Amino acid sequence: MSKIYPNAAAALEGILFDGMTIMAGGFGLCGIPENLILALRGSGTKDITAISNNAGVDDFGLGYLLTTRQIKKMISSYVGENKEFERQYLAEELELEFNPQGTLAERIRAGGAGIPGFFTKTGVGTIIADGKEHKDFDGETYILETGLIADVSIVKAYKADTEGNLIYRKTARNFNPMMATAGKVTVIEAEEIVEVGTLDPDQIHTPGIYVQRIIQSVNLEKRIEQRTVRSEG
Amino acid sequence: MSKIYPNAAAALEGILFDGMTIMAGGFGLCGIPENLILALRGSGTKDITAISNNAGVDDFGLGYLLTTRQIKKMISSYVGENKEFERQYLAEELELEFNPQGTLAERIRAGGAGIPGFFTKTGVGTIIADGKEHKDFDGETYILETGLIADVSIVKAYKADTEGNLIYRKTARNFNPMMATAGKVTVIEAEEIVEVGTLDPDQIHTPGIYVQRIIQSVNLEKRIEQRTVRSEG
Amino acid sequence: MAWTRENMARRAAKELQDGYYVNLGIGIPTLVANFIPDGVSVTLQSENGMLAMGPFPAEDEVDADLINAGKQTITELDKSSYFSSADSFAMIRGGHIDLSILGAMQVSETGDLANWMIPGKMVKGMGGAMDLVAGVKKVVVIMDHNARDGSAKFLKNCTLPLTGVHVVDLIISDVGVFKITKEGATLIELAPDVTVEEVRERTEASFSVADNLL
Amino acid sequence: MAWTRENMARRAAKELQDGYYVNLGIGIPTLVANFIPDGVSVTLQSENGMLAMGPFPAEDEVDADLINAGKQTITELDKSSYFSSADSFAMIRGGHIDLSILGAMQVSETGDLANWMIPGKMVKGMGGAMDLVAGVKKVVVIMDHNARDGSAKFLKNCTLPLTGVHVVDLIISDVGVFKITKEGATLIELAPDVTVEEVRERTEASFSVADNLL
Repeated sequence: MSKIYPNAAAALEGILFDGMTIMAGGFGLCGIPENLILALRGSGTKDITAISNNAGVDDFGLGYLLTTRQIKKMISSYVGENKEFERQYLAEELELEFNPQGTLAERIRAGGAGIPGFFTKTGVGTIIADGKEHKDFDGETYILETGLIADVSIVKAYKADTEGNLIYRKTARNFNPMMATAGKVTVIEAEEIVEVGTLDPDQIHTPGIYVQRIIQSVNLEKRIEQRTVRSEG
Repeated sequence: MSKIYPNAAAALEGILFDGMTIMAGGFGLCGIPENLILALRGSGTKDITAISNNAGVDDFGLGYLLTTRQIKKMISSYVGENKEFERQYLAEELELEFNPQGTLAERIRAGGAGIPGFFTKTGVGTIIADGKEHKDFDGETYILETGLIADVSIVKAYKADTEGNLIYRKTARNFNPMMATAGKVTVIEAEEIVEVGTLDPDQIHTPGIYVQRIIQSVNLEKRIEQRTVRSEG
Repeated sequence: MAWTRENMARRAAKELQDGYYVNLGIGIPTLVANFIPDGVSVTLQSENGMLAMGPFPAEDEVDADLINAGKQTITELDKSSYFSSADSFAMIRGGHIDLSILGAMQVSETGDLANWMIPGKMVKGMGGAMDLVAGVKKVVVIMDHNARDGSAKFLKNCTLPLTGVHVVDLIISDVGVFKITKEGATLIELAPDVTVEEVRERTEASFSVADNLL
Repeated sequence: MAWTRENMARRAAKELQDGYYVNLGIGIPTLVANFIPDGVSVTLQSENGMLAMGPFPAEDEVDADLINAGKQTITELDKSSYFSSADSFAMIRGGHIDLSILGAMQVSETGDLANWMIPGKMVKGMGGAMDLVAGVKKVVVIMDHNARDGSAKFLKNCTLPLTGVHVVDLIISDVGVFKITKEGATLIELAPDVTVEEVRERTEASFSVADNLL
């Protein structure tokens, strides 16, 4: 049973449906599954709940799916870079659930780990805590947050072997590893697909058990949002 | 501020006290901090609560500290290899708290991650659930387990750089990474101490922030409990 | 003629499907790895932090840093990966393992399992068993149908402390195979020359019998 | 003469101690890295999954896979490590970061912080700010003492949605430095030529004044 698919569209075939929940890896435009996002746009799947730390920019990343109005709801921690997002939200055309970034990361990790709920200090006393269970541990107050899972997770890796063992590169790791564990089906795009035995077993970031489908990334743009350089000399 | 100490006794100086809680890494006798356990025996510290998946064997590992009666209480998942343990326990000379192995691992991970409690299915309907809060999520019942931290964690690594970035080797990783995060002071013994820049930043298992003190392991026995080999030919 | 341990392991191996991720308990379950059907590729997980366990090592391959959950020396494969115990049980608890095969002291007719403790007698601990039965998608028990004193192990209710409630999906004992669902237990296979009547005599649990055995 | 942004960053840098692990927010806090005292070695954490951030890259070092939490391209150091966002916030939430320096829209006299949302106006999100103020051992705010319209930002109670309650330990504004403890807020330093009286006029919060400033 090979996990390798010929292209992004093929890798998403049979697992998409209107109203589904999709997790998409990346932080800003760093480490996003560019090919799979494009294929998702091409699929025309509608009413998506997208779980992603950010919402891309107007003309890249998840911004594509906002432009086409395929996203019904976003669960994110920060969407400040996307004007179309702001417009749709203020016009009440888009639902939005803000999660503190660490809470979002942990909710996804919990979902993949079979933990339906955990307590955190983050957000206590803020609007994030509204309606959530409060509980004291050792005299300090915490709120209950729940685990998140997705129908499909789309994840960007640096290297994948044919069993689905993954390695990420630098800060392109970000939300990708947890999302790989929290998808009922997890689809990977990798910059390089290698034979099993190529990667050091001590150095696998995501074991192959979490990975159902893999494609080779093509034509990656890897767009940079804030190109900052130091002045020489 | 160097994190490198000359030997195990020096690395434990000033951080031990009677009645303290200590986490010790390892699974069975695999990946245990041999040098630090010996130094702990040498320190004479008493009434220790030891959090460790296993309790060593009669004459090795944490078994040393049972023989000297330095341990008041164990929090473990399996202690079947240790006769002295069983004797002390049945004679009510030793307190024992059994945790399911995955619950124990997650409690330690939670402690290090600032999560005071999480819900799990593990143990529901068993004596493990007695007295614990039960809660339903999506029609299924879970129990609340709490995070664990230790006054000192003693951890065995394969390689450490001088900043405390760690790499573990094969299944000697086991409980060591979580315990490294859950000690108020975390002391490492490493088979090899290398200069910073030697380890690949993409391949660090435990970032140096979790590590306060490091020693070089000496005279490691690496005892094997079940030496199983396949018959040749 | 009741099944031998090897027969039971061989029968359990039929539960393996191509692509499965499987956790095998200590004892007879370990033998199942020897009977994986041709054309079926499974990946063995060891809860101490390894995916894709290989066979026992040759003498010169023995590595103290490479053991399974039974503390036995093993080897790695090309597709292997290592991870922490927290990550290992996240994998188990999160429902990512397809099948767990383990031993039992007692099983109830509703799938309750007792396999870790005899009060006042044994102080060993549950290890990862409670996590496995709570988290793994399908749980298969291999056990002798009766205890050494002849008493039933497949019971209306377990009398020993439980490992999990409603967790066992299949029992493979030396007399046959029982499937357990929400509707109850069903005897679905018999060992050669064993009769339904004999199974009833040696069993306390209520169970129905599959049509093909009547 | 009120402090400039650079003055404030320089003052904040005095809070850094040798061996500290520090998270710097976007904006003025980023400048603090330029004023780390001699002999003090600190390690900068970036919540998108990196420990030991290096400076901005040279032109030919720019790497799209290597950015900080402000989405700026950066570099790595010999001691750097990368990890997932879950591991990054485990580090933050678990109290392993010594110091966080960040900006604010409002701070209350009891240390409540508002820095993420203006209702009906801005839809950006809190990013990692709520996690940082809840988890980091010491939280330092750098902010202009007053808003552009002259209104006070150091208040009895914040009017904007909160980022955290009782979380700010120190405020460094262009007029001086306030320490906040359970006992209340204290003005502990003044910018050159700024008087206590002037600070009182520009502040809504109650605060006491350190003896050496009277």
